[in-house]
Amino acid sequence: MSSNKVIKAAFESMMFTWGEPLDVKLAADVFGITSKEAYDIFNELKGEYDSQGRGIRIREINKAFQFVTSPDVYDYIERLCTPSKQKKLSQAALEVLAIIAYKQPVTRGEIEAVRGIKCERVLEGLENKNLIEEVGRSPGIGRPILYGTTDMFLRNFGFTSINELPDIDDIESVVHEQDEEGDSSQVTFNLSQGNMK
Amino acid sequence: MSSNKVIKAAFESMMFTWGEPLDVKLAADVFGITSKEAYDIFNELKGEYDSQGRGIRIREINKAFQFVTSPDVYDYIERLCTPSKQKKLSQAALEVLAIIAYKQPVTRGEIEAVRGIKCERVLEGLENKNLIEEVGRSPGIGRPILYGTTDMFLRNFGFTSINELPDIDDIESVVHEQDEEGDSSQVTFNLSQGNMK
Amino acid sequence: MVYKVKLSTFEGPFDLLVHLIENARMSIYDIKVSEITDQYIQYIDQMKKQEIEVATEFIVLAAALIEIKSRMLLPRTISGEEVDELADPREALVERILEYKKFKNAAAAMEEAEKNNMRIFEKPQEDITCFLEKPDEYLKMDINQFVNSFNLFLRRKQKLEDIRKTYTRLERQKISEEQKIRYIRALLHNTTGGEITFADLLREDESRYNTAVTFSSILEMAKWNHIELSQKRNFGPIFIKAAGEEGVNA
Repeated sequence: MSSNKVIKAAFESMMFTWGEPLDVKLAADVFGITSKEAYDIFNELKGEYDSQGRGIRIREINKAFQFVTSPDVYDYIERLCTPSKQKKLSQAALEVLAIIAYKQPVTRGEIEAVRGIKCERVLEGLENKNLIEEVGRSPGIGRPILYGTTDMFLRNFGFTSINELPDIDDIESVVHEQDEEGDSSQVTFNLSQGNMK
Repeated sequence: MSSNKVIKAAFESMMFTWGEPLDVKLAADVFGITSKEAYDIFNELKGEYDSQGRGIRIREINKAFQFVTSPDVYDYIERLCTPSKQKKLSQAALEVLAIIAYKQPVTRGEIEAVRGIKCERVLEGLENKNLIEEVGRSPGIGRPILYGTTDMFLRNFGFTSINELPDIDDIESVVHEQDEEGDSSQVTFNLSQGNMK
Repeated sequence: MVYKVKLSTFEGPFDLLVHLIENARMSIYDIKVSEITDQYIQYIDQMKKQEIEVATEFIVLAAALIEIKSRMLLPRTISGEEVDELADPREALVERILEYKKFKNAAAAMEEAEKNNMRIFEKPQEDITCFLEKPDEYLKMDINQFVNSFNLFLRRKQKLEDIRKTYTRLERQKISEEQKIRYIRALLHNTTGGEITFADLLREDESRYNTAVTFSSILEMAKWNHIELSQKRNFGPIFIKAAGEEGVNA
């Protein structure tokens, strides 16, 4: 049986080599330990990096762990280079994604009922970005497709698991501050009532 | 002026993002410090990783620094990254293996008598796969090799002893008849006409 | 009063409606339907004027608003009994607006999460091709599969044995030594000169079994002095001749 220290060192280099989130089960198998044991060791390691305020951190995505840079030192990385970034999602895509994230598994009909507008193309776009996926069929008429979010969604939004999404009923207060900021950045084409006649 | 701790954290994430060896001069410029100062900080950081016995280390290549995995944990990385391929035994190999498992120790002649077909190559294959091994010599004519199953064979099924193999009732009867048949077919008519006068 | 309306593409009819309500600083729970409906229709007209394609869904909500507006004009309570049935016509609308707002807020929170997440970077996977080229081969052996395949083999073997046993029995029944002796005796009797060769007896069936039975039969007959055997040289033909009285009688 390998010592805790050896396993931690191995997990570090395994995560580094793997790049992608490293599945706990996969890592556990290398040592012949249980997933639960491996999970605890990963979390211990993650805690060490956090408490030491390191420039690289460990993040969890749905029972998988990955080395990433600390957001605290973003400015320095940006000064060094311009790493390629994912494109931000459109407002429509964000709304549809939010409905899926909170209501999953959910049909297209249910999503459209909330927004009052069709969303076929938005769904297609989100599926192509691998942020949502079909998770089954509803037992209802026509057996419509049920959608759910993917691990890529968690990864792109920095959520550990779907349970970690902010409580939807508490969001309002958080968002109100946001809204003001949002308004200014959204300025597009301001019509006064006079113009509209 | 940034604190030593912040610079170290930034260097970590810069090396991580950069991938290639990060030039000391380049890193120094981000903070507006001298290359000498940056070099010292890199070396300090490198020392920390070494002394803590981490799974990732910092290596210097001609005034440039880079994160690499520790050679101490190479075996684990190898185990993680090496894909495994499942191989299945052929029907012939399974049969021969079963005969050996249930009748061991057994000679090739006895196996061939049961199967009615030669099995030299199959035996070779099973031996190469470390599923069977020579366990001695029969006292019979020509002192033929006796075969038995290996620990590897038991491990494959998670057995600790050969007695854990499931019972097969008919095996004795079938194999027994086989033996008699073999005997009778061997009777040859040894009288030459010359002997008869 | 002068107020501003953003002429941007709204994410849907509810997005526009929520915007108008918030802009007018109205309580969602007490929407001035008449005022909002007018503004909503004005906005759509404006979009049309600007040659922005207006999705049908916007028109559908406009119609719904007009309907609510007209129902609001009806007296709310006629008699005490019917109060329940004549609930606030805005109720369903308010519910939908609240539901939409909930997810609009969630989307905003997610946008923030996305923005924060963009401040961190992953690294690509290291080059692991050297490991991929030599996969670990391991044997997939299932005990049931192992036993099943052996049982299958046993059954096949058993069947083969049964067939072989029947076949052997039939052959043995066909020619016994007694039958053979009777046959040889008859043959000698019907042969002029009363002499035949061993080869003559095998002309019809040269199988090992027949050869053995025939041979042991003539030995048996020789033992009882029923025939005489002679061979002129090693490996030469064996001559069989009826002996003694029997031969003479024949």
